[in-house]
Amino acid sequence: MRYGYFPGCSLTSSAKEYDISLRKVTDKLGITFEEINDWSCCGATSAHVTNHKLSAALAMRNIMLAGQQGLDNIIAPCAACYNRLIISQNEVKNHSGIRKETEDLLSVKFEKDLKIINILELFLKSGLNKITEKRKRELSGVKAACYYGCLLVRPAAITKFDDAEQPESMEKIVEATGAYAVDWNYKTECCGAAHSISRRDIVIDLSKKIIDDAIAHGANVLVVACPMCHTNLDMRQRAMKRKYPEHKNFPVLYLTELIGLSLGMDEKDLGIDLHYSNFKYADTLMNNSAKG
Amino acid sequence: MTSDILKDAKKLQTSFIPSGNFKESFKEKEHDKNISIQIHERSVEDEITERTFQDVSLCYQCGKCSAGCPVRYYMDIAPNKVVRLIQLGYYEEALNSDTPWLCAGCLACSVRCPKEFDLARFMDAVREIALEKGVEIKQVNILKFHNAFLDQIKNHGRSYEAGLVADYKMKTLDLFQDVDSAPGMFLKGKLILLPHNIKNRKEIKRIFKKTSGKN
Amino acid sequence: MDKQNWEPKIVAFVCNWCTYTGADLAGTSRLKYPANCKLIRVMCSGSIDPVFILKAFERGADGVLVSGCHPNDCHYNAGNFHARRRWDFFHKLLDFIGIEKGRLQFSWISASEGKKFADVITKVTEDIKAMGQFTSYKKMNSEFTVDFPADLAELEEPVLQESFDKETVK
Amino acid sequence: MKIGVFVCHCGENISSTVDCLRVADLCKSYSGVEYSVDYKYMCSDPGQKLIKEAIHKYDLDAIVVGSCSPHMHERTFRNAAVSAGINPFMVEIANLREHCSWVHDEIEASTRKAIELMRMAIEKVKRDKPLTKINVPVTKRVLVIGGGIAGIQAALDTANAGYEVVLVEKEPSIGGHMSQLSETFPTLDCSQCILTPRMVEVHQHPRIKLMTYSEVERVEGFIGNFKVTIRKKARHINEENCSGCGLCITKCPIKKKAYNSFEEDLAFRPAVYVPFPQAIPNIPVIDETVCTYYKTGKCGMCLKVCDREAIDFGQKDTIHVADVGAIIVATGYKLYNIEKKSEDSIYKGYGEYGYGKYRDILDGLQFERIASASGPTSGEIKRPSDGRVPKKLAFIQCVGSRDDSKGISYCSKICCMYTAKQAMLYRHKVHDGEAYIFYMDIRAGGKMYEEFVRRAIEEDKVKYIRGRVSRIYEENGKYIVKGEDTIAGMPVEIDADMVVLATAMIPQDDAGSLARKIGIPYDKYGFFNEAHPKLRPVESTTAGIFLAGACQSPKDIPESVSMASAAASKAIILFANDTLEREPVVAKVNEDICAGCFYCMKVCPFGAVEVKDVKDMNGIVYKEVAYINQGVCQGCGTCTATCLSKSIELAGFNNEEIFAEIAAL
Ligand SMILES: Cc1cc2nc3c(=O)[nH]c(=O)nc-3n(C[C@H](O)[C@H](O)[C@H](O)COP(=O)(O)OP(=O)(O)OC[C@H]3O[C@@H](n4cnc5c(N)ncnc54)[C@H](O)[C@@H]3O)c2cc1C
Ligand SMILES: Cc1cc2nc3c(=O)[nH]c(=O)nc-3n(C[C@H](O)[C@H](O)[C@H](O)COP(=O)(O)OP(=O)(O)OC[C@H]3O[C@@H](n4cnc5c(N)ncnc54)[C@H](O)[C@@H]3O)c2cc1C
Ligand code: SF4
Ligand code: SF4
Ligand code: SF4
Ligand code: SF4
Ligand code: SF4
Ligand code: SF4
Ligand code: SF4
Ligand code: SF4
Repeated sequence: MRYGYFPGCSLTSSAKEYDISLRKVTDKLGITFEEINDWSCCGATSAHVTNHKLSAALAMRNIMLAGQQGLDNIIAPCAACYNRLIISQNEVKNHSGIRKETEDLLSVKFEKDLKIINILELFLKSGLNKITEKRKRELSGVKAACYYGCLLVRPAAITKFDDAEQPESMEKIVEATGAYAVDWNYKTECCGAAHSISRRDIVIDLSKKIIDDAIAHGANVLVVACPMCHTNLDMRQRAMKRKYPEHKNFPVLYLTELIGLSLGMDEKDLGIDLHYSNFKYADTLMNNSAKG
Repeated sequence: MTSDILKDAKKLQTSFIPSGNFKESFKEKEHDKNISIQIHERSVEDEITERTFQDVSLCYQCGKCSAGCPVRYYMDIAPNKVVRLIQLGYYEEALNSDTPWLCAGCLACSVRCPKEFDLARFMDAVREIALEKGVEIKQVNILKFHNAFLDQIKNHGRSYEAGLVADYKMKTLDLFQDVDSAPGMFLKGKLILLPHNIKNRKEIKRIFKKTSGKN
Repeated sequence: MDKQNWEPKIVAFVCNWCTYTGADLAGTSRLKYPANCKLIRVMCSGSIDPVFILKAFERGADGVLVSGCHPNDCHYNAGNFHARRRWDFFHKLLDFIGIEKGRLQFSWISASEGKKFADVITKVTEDIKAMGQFTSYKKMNSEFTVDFPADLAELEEPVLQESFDKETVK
Repeated sequence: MKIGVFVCHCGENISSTVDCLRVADLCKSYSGVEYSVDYKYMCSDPGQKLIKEAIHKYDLDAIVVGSCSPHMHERTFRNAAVSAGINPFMVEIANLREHCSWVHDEIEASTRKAIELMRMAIEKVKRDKPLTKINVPVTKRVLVIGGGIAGIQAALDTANAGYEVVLVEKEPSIGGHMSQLSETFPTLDCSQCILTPRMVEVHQHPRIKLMTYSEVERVEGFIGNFKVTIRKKARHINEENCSGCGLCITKCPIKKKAYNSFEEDLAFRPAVYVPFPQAIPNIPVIDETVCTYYKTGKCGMCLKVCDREAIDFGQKDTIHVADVGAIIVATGYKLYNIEKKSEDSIYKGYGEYGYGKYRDILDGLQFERIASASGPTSGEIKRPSDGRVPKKLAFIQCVGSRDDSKGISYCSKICCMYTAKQAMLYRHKVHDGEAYIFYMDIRAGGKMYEEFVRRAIEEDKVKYIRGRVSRIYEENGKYIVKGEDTIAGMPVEIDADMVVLATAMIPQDDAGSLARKIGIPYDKYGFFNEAHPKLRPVESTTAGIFLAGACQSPKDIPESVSMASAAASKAIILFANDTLEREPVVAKVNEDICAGCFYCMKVCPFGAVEVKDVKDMNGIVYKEVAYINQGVCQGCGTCTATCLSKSIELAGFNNEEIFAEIAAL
């Protein structure tokens, strides 16, 4: 089984740290993958909200390339990419019209059936005990609110890996690192990523509610698995403060970064210093650990 | 207020009474010069069904979609009402609404709909049709953002924030909106200034060209 | 018999509870439809054996109609579903042995649908007329059918034709 | 064989478009036809006389009448034939009126068709065989399965008509769901108060044999002659000795290990218990799964305190057999559970409402218990989590109902009403409380029902909000209910103290397996199917098995009771004769050629096909063949068309007869 890697645009720029930490962590856990050659953008929200054919073609181009490269799986760490790829693939599978159209557009025939997997599936599959075994740092004081966002588990009929309303897979991973996962309400509420730039007002409100609920349920860190979520929840905190003066900065980590920390890696190595909010994550969390 | 109510009453009359057929009555409106959208033989409802593979009449207007929609508070009309307008043939009102543009595509509605109606997909189709019919989009920044984003992909194969933000700001002339993030990103080395061009940009261009044609 | 005067011969297998009664209603309502189709009454459309249809074709029918109760209305609850299922299969078989699908038609007519009965018979008759006489039945592979019991196989071709013709001449 | 042919003019109804004389003449030329005649009114007395005389005079074996539809006068002509000594099934009717003269105008074409129809009938009648009606004896005793209000009513009605009843209830007490209800719409009378007298009446009725804590294991036989096997589960209490003093219950040290299912898990019960104080019979049951004695062999506290020596730890299940002539199924319903039970269940559960993780989100029956004076809170409305009186209550209708994606597509029919009732009860009990009801439509079709709902709104100021709720979650001890008011077009959020879900009424878990055991069909949800949705709503499609109450579809009490009385009267009608006469149109297997594939068994809608052993001369079974129970077979013929080896014939419509009709064309 050869894993393909589709980083997606964000992981090459604004979410570099996600890419960095993912590579570091998987390396340590002995998971290997190959980047898809000459991959292009999945089309993201902008394509499917304005032009469905374009969206299907952009997504399928990458799946096709991976197939040609001899890969069996595609890991898409960005929840939005994951969602676009799996939905487009599903559509092509179920509607011969779209299939034909897209095949014609790309001048190929879709033959290989690649499995698109998200970051949670990757860790669940590769064995949580590996994380537990290789744990170096004590994270028992970490109270994580696992934030799935909207696109990771929906629609469950297509993603087929966790419950759409009360997902638990990220909690399982977080608990494998020795951290504690809190039960909270906004696991799957949308942060409005699609409007991150064009309607910042909306995004700030939505993200604020998410952070507040995490705090209300005793979390001391938000754990995310999507660059868009991270951008909104981390980078927008300054704007949030402007609108809601009582707001206090709150740490937001990528799941891979949390795993990396538990494996004893250095914050800088994991790229955590690239976060917008300047936290000494490891210290803060360790202090909390000390406090219990 | 009063006048609005009267307007609505009038609309009901033209829509319901003369033909008893919503699609027909919409065609009658063709002569109305105030209407900016083109009317095709095929009704908007049929087009949506064709594009989304689902019948609009499935929706029984329970409102569960709107109840759980994260951006509901910012919309001019509730998501379920957009479906209602299409069901009854008020295409103009539906296509002119902000709601489809504000929809963040989060799928909360689709996964909870008791009738298994994929409303997010429906919204995609409404937007597509509105664009194709040349409806004036009120959420202009949202559209401009999408266009800026797609331009990036069209030209480079991937998007990159610096170009995206620059392009978007050119398009919207809103130069100061993101000041609190862009410099920081730049300093942290995350806002890459040069685009990453993929090799096979020709193919991407071709895809864009071929899909840009109206249906 | 010259082609001009050719009238299609159509057999309809109908269930006792719905379609047969629907045909009765067409009668009481004095609706008119062509006289080409003769009904064979069975208790339930579920009991119609594909062999009956092959036999009908073998005996010179140009078309066959099968009609029973609407889904969920079957007097016996599920018979018509069985009929339906058998049909999907049988239609394929017909195709395979070279009988045009339109020669065999299927419909649901309830006891209160006299009008529908008349309409269906009219339509089927027209369809079959348009298809022309069905001559290829002889080619039918006998392995798909069972033999008529001996005395029936030898049953004379309908006497009525000749004698009737004779009488009209007279 | 000598056949007589009779062509009727029906006044001018037939003869105006069919040349009857010519038809009769031509028929004479067909082989086997001994006599052929036309006449103005065959069905009239002189017409029938004509037939009878011809039968005698020409010594006819069979007759064909060309007349109106067999649905009109088949019986008339059969009777005429019988009185002249011919078997009634040696009569065939050619439908010359409804199917010919009335629907065609051309004389030539109609006459031609009439001749063909006659010929088909003549060829068929040649192959007809004399058949005799089937007589089956009737056992005048009825089995009622399920002791809810429907089963109770059915049992009382049949017993009061003078027949014996065996009432089987799987729980330790009869009463069903009605015994759990607080007050009942639309009159708000106390459920227990009206139910208990009936339960007592059942208990004391000399003709009702009550078997609680029992289940039907097997049903064999057919209408009038069922043999049922019943398993009486061990109560571990000797029913004869027990006086119902309840001492064992009060002394049992196990107090909090078992949820009290009568209280919908809102309370606990001891290991030895009666479900509720008014239980009938008032005899406890020991729950082996929690009782200390069964775990450690110790305790035996109940044994010590019972001075009537009624405790019997060694008691075993017993098997009982009863012969009955009719069965009334009244097994009721259960409520949809918002917790996801399993991946492949058709009920997907409501994660967005918290999958039942919040203790103050209740279903309808739980609220009934909380509102009931005999319930865990003695009728005071309190939150299960902290016992506080909720000041804001949200009700959500149609949970699981009308939901293709998570529940079932149908409307549960009663929840609009019980929600209105519950909101009203709440407002009566908590005067400063607010009640909100999220609904999609109000279905209040019934006597005084709409008025009842309006009363909730107008007098009790219950707020109805039209729209389905999308999510419920907890925030600071309140439950945030996110909805949309689709009438106002505005989003709504209610911070409720307690939420009541009007969850769907669905069939009992074992409905499907029970149906298969007793041989009745059920729909895709598990509700038992009626024989005809309008005209035979209380009969199952299996002769002699009747349905009552919510096991057939969601129903309220008035409907369940009317259905029960109707089912009882169907059984009583059956018992009005000592034997049953049935049309002989039934299927029969030719055992010599049956291949034993049992496809017929799979398709028979009535479960009439059984397995029969064929033995050789030494009594050794050498093959299994299909055997059709003539008491059960309804004569649809589905099996005949299914049987690949053509081993089944339907009397009166056998292959030969139909081939003859085809060949005659
Ligand atoms: C919350 C709620 C409130 C309601 N309020 C009202 C109201 O106010 N007014 C009103 O008219 N109606 C009301 N109803 C409806 C009412 O409960 C039903 O109409 C009524 O109980 C149906 O009676 P039943 O006998 O058909 O079924 P049930 O009451 O369900 O009785 C069935 C019986 O059969 C037994 N049984 C099941 N399976 C077997 C088996 N295999 N073998 C032996 N026994 C078996 C069960 O143990 C049970 O005792 C309410 C329902 C609910 C859920
Ligand atoms: C428009 C419409 C459509 C409907 N469609 C459906 C449907 O699709 N499905 C369905 O299930 N139901 C339908 N119904 C309901 C259905 O008509 C009734 O449920 C049913 O007819 C009731 O039957 P009944 O015998 O109680 O009353 P009725 O049909 O009213 O019969 C009462 C009889 O009593 C006679 N009578 C009255 N007073 C006296 C007297 N003093 N002495 C002697 N005789 C008397 C009357 O002449 C009449 O013949 C429909 C009703 C309406 C109005
Ligand atoms: S949830 Fe579904 S059925 Fe309900 S209003 Fe929305 S789209 Fe329509
Ligand atoms: S997909 Fe759009 S309409 Fe649906 S809930 Fe999300 S934002 Fe609202
Ligand atoms: S078992 Fe004994 S103690 Fe218990 S109720 Fe019966 S008589 Fe009383
Ligand atoms: S033996 Fe069992 S039932 Fe009896 S008192 Fe002890 S625990 Fe209770
Ligand atoms: S009765 Fe009312 S609450 Fe119940 S399913 Fe029907 S409409 Fe919904
Ligand atoms: S009165 Fe008739 S139409 Fe109106 S709600 Fe009741 S049943 Fe429906
Ligand atoms: S289908 Fe025919 S061969 Fe098979 S078991 Fe039934 S009767 Fe026998
Ligand atoms: S005729 Fe119908 S009811 Fe009788 S055994 Fe055959 S399938 Fe069953």
